[in-house]
Amino acid sequence: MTILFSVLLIFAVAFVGPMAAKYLKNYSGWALSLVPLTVFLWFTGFIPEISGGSVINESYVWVSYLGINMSFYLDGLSLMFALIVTGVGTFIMIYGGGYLGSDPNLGRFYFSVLLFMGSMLGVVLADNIIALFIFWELTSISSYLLIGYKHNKEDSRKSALQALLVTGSGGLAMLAGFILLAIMTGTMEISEMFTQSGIVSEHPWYLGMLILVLIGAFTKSAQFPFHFWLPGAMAAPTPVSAYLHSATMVKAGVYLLARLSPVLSGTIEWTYIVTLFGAVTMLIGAWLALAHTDLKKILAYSTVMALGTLTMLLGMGHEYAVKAVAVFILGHSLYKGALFMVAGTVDHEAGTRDVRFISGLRKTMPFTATFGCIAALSMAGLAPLLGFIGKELVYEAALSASVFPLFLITAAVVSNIAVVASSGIVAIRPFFGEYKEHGKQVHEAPVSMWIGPAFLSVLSIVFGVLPFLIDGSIISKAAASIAGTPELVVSLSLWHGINAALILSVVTFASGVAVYMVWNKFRDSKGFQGYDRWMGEGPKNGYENILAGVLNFASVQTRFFQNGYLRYYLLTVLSFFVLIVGFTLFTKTDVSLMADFSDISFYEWTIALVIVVAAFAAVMAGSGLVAIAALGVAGYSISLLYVLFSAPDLAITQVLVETLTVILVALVLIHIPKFTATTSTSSKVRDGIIAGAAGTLVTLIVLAVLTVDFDPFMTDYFAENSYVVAYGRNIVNVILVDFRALDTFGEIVVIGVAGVGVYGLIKLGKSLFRKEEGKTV
Amino acid sequence: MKQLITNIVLAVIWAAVTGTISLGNLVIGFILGYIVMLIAAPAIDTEQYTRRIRLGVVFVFYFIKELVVSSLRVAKDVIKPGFSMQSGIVAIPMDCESDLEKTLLANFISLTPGTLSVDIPDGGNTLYIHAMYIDNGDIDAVVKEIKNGMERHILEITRPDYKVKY
Amino acid sequence: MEPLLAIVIGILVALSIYLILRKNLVRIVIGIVILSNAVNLLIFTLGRLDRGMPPLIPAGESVPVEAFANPLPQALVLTAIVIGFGLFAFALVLTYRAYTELGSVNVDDMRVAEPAYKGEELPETAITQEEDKS
Amino acid sequence: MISEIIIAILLLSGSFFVLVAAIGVLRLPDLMMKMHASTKAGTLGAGLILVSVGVAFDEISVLTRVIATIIFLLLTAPVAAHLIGRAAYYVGMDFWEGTITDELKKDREDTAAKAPSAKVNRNVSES
Amino acid sequence: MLNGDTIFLDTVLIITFAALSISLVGGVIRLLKGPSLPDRVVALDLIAYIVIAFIATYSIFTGTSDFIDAAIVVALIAFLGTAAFARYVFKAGHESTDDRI
Amino acid sequence: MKSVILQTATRLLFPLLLIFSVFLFFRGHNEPGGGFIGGLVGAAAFVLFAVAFGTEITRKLLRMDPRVMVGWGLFFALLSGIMSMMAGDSFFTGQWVFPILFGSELHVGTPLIFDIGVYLVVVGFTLAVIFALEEEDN
Amino acid sequence: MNDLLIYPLLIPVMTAALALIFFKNRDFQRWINVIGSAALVGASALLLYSVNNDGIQVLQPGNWEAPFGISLVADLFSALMVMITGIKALAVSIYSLGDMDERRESFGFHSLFQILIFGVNGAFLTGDLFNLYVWFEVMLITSFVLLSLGNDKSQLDGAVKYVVINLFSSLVFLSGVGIMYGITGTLNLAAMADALQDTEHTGLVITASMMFLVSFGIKSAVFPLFFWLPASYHTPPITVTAIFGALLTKVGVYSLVRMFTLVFTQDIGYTHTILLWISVPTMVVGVLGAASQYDVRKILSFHIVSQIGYMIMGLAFFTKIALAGVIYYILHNILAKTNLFLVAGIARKYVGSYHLSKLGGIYKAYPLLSAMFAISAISLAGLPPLTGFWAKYTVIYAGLEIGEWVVIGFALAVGLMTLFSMTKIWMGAYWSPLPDEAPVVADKNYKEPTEGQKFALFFPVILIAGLIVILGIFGEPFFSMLFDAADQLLDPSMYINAVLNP
Ligand code: NA
Ligand code: NA
Repeated sequence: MTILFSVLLIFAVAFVGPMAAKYLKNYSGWALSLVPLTVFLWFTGFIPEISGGSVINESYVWVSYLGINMSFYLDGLSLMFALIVTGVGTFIMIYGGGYLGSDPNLGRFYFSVLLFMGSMLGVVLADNIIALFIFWELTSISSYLLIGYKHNKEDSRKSALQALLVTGSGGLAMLAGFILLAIMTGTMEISEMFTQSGIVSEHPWYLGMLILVLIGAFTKSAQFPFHFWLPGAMAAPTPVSAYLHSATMVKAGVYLLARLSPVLSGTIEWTYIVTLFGAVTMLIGAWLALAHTDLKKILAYSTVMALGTLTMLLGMGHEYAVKAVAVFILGHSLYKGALFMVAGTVDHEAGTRDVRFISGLRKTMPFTATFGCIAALSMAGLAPLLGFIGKELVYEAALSASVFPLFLITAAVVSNIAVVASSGIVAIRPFFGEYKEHGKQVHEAPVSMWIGPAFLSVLSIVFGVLPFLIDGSIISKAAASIAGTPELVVSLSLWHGINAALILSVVTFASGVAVYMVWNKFRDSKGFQGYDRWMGEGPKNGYENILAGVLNFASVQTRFFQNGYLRYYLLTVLSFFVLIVGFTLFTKTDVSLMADFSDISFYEWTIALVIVVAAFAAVMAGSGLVAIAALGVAGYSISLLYVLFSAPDLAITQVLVETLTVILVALVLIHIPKFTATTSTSSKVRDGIIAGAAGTLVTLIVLAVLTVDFDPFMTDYFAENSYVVAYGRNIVNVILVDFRALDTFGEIVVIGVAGVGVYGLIKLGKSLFRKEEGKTV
Repeated sequence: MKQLITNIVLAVIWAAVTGTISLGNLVIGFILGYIVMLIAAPAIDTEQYTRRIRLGVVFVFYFIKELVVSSLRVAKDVIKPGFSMQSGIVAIPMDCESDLEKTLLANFISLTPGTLSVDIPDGGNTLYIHAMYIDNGDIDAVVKEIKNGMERHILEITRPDYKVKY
Repeated sequence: MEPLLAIVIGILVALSIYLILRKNLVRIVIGIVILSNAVNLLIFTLGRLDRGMPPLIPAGESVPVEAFANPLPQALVLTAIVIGFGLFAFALVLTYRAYTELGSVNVDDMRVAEPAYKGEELPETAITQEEDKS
Repeated sequence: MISEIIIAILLLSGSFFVLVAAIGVLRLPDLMMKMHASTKAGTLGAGLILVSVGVAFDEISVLTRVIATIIFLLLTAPVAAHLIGRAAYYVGMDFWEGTITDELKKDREDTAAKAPSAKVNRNVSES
Repeated sequence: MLNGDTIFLDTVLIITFAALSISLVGGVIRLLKGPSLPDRVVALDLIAYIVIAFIATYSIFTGTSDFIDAAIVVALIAFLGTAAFARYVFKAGHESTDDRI
Repeated sequence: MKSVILQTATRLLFPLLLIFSVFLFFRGHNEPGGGFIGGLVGAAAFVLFAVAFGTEITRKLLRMDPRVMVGWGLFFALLSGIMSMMAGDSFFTGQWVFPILFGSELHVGTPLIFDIGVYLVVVGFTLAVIFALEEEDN
Repeated sequence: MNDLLIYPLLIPVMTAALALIFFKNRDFQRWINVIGSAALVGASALLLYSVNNDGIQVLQPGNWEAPFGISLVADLFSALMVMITGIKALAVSIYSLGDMDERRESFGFHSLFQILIFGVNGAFLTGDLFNLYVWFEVMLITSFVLLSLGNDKSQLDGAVKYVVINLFSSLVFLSGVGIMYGITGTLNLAAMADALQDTEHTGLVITASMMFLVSFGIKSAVFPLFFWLPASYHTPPITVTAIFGALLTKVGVYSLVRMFTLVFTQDIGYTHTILLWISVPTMVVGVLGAASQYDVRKILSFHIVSQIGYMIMGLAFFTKIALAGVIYYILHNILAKTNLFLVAGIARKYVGSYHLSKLGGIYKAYPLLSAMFAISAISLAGLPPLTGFWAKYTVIYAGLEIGEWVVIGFALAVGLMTLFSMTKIWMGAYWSPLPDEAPVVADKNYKEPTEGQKFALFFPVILIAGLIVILGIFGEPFFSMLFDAADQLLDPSMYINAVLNP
């Protein structure tokens, strides 16, 4: 197996998913889980190698002309993520099979979720920055399908669109950033960029590129002010949320920051922007969680808080921070994955996710309750769980922050207080207390729905109690990858002695419990709802207003440009013609009116005059027939002109065509009554100005071209070959049927089609033809 | 037989317009004439061709005389200021019977200055002409002049046994 | 002569464009005919003009013995005239059909393919169609 | 030289008649009168000039083509005049004050009195 | 610039061109003045004859007979246009008799 | 618009126009004329006939749907090119034979076939348009 | 001499001529249309193969040497365009078997279709400016007829706008041809380019170039010349819209690219800046137009405009990668746009409307169709890894490389809006439940398409979707051609030598 194969395998299985759902029914989840499991196990095989300090490169030329390879880079960071993606993914498949077991669209769920899994795996493994982007966008597409899974509901469709547009816009910005980065570094391989961080940070494009990349990361990882899409995405079925919003998609942004940290970080810009956005997101997310009673909303906002924390840590970038990132990512994936699944199970069994209406479920749902509580404890950061270690590291990192240390510490503590309260709300509220009767009889969920939480929450304990299992093997290497150093010693332990971090933890827990106690009271308070409106709904309303504004502008401008009136279209086209040709003529050439009229005989003047006057008569004519009579005169005069200037064939053709024109117009106008439209004088003047300008331009251009020393060099060739080779004395005709026969062929095709077309236009209309005799308009 | 003559006439016309009177060209003209007759067969009454040729030869001098003389009169009236003539639409009862005769009459009347064929309603036997000069308001004189002049000349050619009725 | 024709061409262009901006579709089509004549003259003129020497090789010769006018623009214009005529014939019949089916030759009234926008008021004469019929 | 004189006479007389036709079309008081001028004088004028071409070139190919042109003119000009005159007449063309008779109108009124249903043309009403 | 054979013929040709030019202008004036469509058609008809005459004169003037073909075509074809107009007038009725520019 | 005068004149003019169109067509290679001009004059003959006698009889005279005529015209024009290719030359390269007819050498070549195609298309086009419009009149 | 160049012209027009000659036989017409298109694909493939291996191919019909005769020239750009045209022709001709109605067929639909292809290929292959005009007119008249054939009210209304504006465009083009001839004395593009390399009349040439810009700008529907397109493209039957929708404007773009790489390169600072200025509002106005529509065909029509903006933008950048991107963009857009129209047509067959408010439930009921839409829409929206992504990526890369920040900013924003419009269709027609007043539900006479019809409708759609996926994922050989094509465009001497010094 290769890395590419592992990714492709998952994609391939995605296409088998619907069949699995159809034929394996209730076992389909279990069966399909074997795929991520296999990949997971395969990746665990790399642990010794990676922890031994080596990295694995795998590269296939994809589009060499664009410098795009399908290349993979496996180091501590990507390995950790690959394990999370496939590991959590395994349980999601099982859980999903149980949760959506009777849904007729289960097959499409498998397809989308496996597509997503493969994409996510690709994101975390890709070395080529464009390959990474491609996987990144695939996660957007597949998550769109997943969030919109219940597509009959308008809410689902809206949420899916919202997520797609927010992450999609970020993705596009990021693409620009990536391209700039690639141009700056001269490579598209991230692993080759590591050595160029100096060049990058001193490059004049640095800030622009950084902002573009950050927009991509921030939108994906739901950083303020883009955080609103994440709670919205809870419209997705729970297995989706559990996967996307705990372990995978939202972490993609964090992953990206971590991945590129060696290249981009270390500058003032990075530190300020990333740290601050992270910290603000952390604060806002944590406290927004308390404004809601929907289990999934609470978990979503606490996820926002976690993502903010991670971003903040990546902004700090120092050793503690980096360690904290690695641990926190793992810890969060474990407990949040479990908690989402638990929330889903509760919803599935109890029929509601509103914590106000559910309590005391521990008796009927003992497994679910147990694992949910363990996960919640980890989230609350209580020892001896992995969450505790993570939180301690966060505090340590904040304490040693180089910028705004005080603010960051405060923010971290305040956020974690809210998280402690939230943990209580999601774990204690539903399972403890009195059992509330509601319509539905509550049972324990089937094994497929609690095995995932079981594994994940137990792992939270295992890794918390025995951190050495992960620190040397994965965490330290992941942290080293983020720091951009080959080696970073991380020794994780539950007990660091009584230090500042521990004291803060105690304060946090105590305050958190207090907040939990008074939650019922302040949750619905005016102030707190106002906070929710400002911080939670505000950006969402902003998004909706922008969207509505754009759409409104779209229809206003469309109505303006595409207004349905041919005359307006023509006016625009002609004005553009006059402006652009005129501007070019006057700026690019020396316009001169040098003209020699001395060789013109009186009858030539007369003919010219007649042409102009007749055309003028055609313009002034009240009816089409009079216009055509005038046009006939102009046409005959033009043919006279052709005679005067040695073109008998042209003269004949002109006469024939002119005459047939008259016949056609007469035949047609017999049926069309005279129509005189009233036009305002101002529009006549306007049209006249445009017309006059166009005419003047054409005259000036022709005069200018006439000053060019013309070399009719082709003429001799035609003369020499016309009779000798082509046996024709009429050179014009020989050009028509021989030298340029292809033109003539095109010409007869044109008139042939015109004939067929006119015939069809008239005859085919007959069946629809409903002309009332004497009808007037 | 008449078809053959027609065909030969067409061949001669061909040679005339092409301007090369050679045996080869006449043969080509004959072949082409044949094809044209094939195409045009339903359309044309080929009987009339021989007469048309004779008409062309005999009639020409009479016509040119008429044309020049009356043209000069029109010229005079057009150039001198004011108009003193009397005009109007006059009915001419025709002795012409075939469409060709009628048409020839009508056309030559039109070509002769001072008179202009307006219509032969329903292809009947009355030709209405617009006469520019009805001298002294004498309509019958106009009719007589036509019948004795143009119609007589035409019918003499088209019918050897023709006698003037007026 | 060429400069005079340059002016003639310019005037024809101006007149045709004025016509193209009218409401009556018949006049628009006539404007296109005039424009097409102007463009033909333009090509003819820009190939430079010569009087009285058509590009014909005299009988008995194999190449022209005297100077002759530039034949290429003539061939081009001939092609353009024919093409223009084909297009004109179609445009004219389209005008006719538009009239018989839509009942008007006023282009301002033709709002079937692009019906009124929300809140837009069309003139009473406008021809519209119930939405999404086809 | 003689041929030159003949050519000159033909040209001058031809252009004279063309000019007469033009002045006639300009000056004469009603449509029928204008048509008298244009059809006859036009045919005659153009014909004379065409003959001068035949004389000038003195080639059989030119001569035959000139004759062909004249024949075509003679064939088509009266037909054209007839068509336009007839149409104009039936749609109610005004006559000038020197018109003293309209026998066609009289005859048609007589026929119409016998069979009142006949109506010649359809009037397309104006918008 | 004239290339007739002699000064005599050149003069005659100039006079001819002058007469034809004036006639052409006359025709155009009638075209403009109308007042009826048939009046304009007569003007068009006249102009066709003038064009024939012009082409013929120009042939003599340039000594090139190749233009005569154009004259033949005008002679043969122009009346078709008139016929079409006549037909229109016939159908359109009295309206066409007052068709001012 | 029935008119004895027009109809009778048409009987005379129709064959004249046709032969003249053939004349213009053949002459085109050496003098003014050619497939297009010849075709238009030929079409004019039928147009005149249709104006004088109506389309029904004119269609019978033509014996072919104008659109099919367009098809054949295109076919002939293409054929001239294909013949060049079969002769091993580039498309549309003139292929000539020089038969001697009544002592004069004729030049017969693929451009002539091409021009026949042009002629047919022009006639087909004009008549398709005129017939359709004329028939709309009834 | 290279006969391969003639077949892409000969095959369609011969097919058309036969279809006309036997126009009374409907089955013959239908099948010869498909057979002709299939043969065209083969001929195009041979041509592309030959150009890719042996370089620029030139044919002088009539054997008259350049610049005296007309040159047919196939460089890689041309050959690729001819190839894609063939593929599209085959797809649409098969589709038409399931969609086109008998009335339109009996009035020449199949021959018109082939003639349109003939015209398009002619425009791609000609090396002569006047000849290009002729090809444009062939396309124009054919598109006029196809657009109006059927005489539906809205068709006629749309056709009026289409015809008038496009006729004006043609005449501007023709004037430009006259002017270029008047300056250089030749019509052969290679000879013209050669003559203009050291011209003293740069200003005049640039002025003429603006006329071509206007003319081709109208044909390719750029701002502010695009109005005819959204005014008309939604009116004819969907098969016709599909033929037009992707192909015709691209001929305009092709011509712009050809002229502004081969002939008008005297003052790139001026001409290509103007192109750039045009491209941005084209992208923006087009995509906003799409955002404001609810008829699928109108949405797609406005998107044509928007996508043209990207192509013009790439041309304006005028670097190798940009031109490669432009070509990719054109090819991609032809595939994706064609398929979207075809899919919309199938959806209408099933659900009965093009309007989002009357559509719905397709995702649930017709998964295959949904997948086909999704592939095409994702591609059009420029999401990876399908063709649209590479097209957009390449052009954007080119822009960033030369530091056109603002323009690229707009391009990216427009990309987002494109995505939005595609989701709008997806949500309105596929995800949303079928509304009660859906036409087919209401129509008691509704008949499911027969199996044969279904095959004719789906086969081309699957074929094109397959191409979109394959070209997207296995792009390497394709890009090799694109970059060679861009090389040929950037170095006109290759073209000039191939034509003038064979
Ligand atoms: Na298009
Ligand atoms: Na809908």
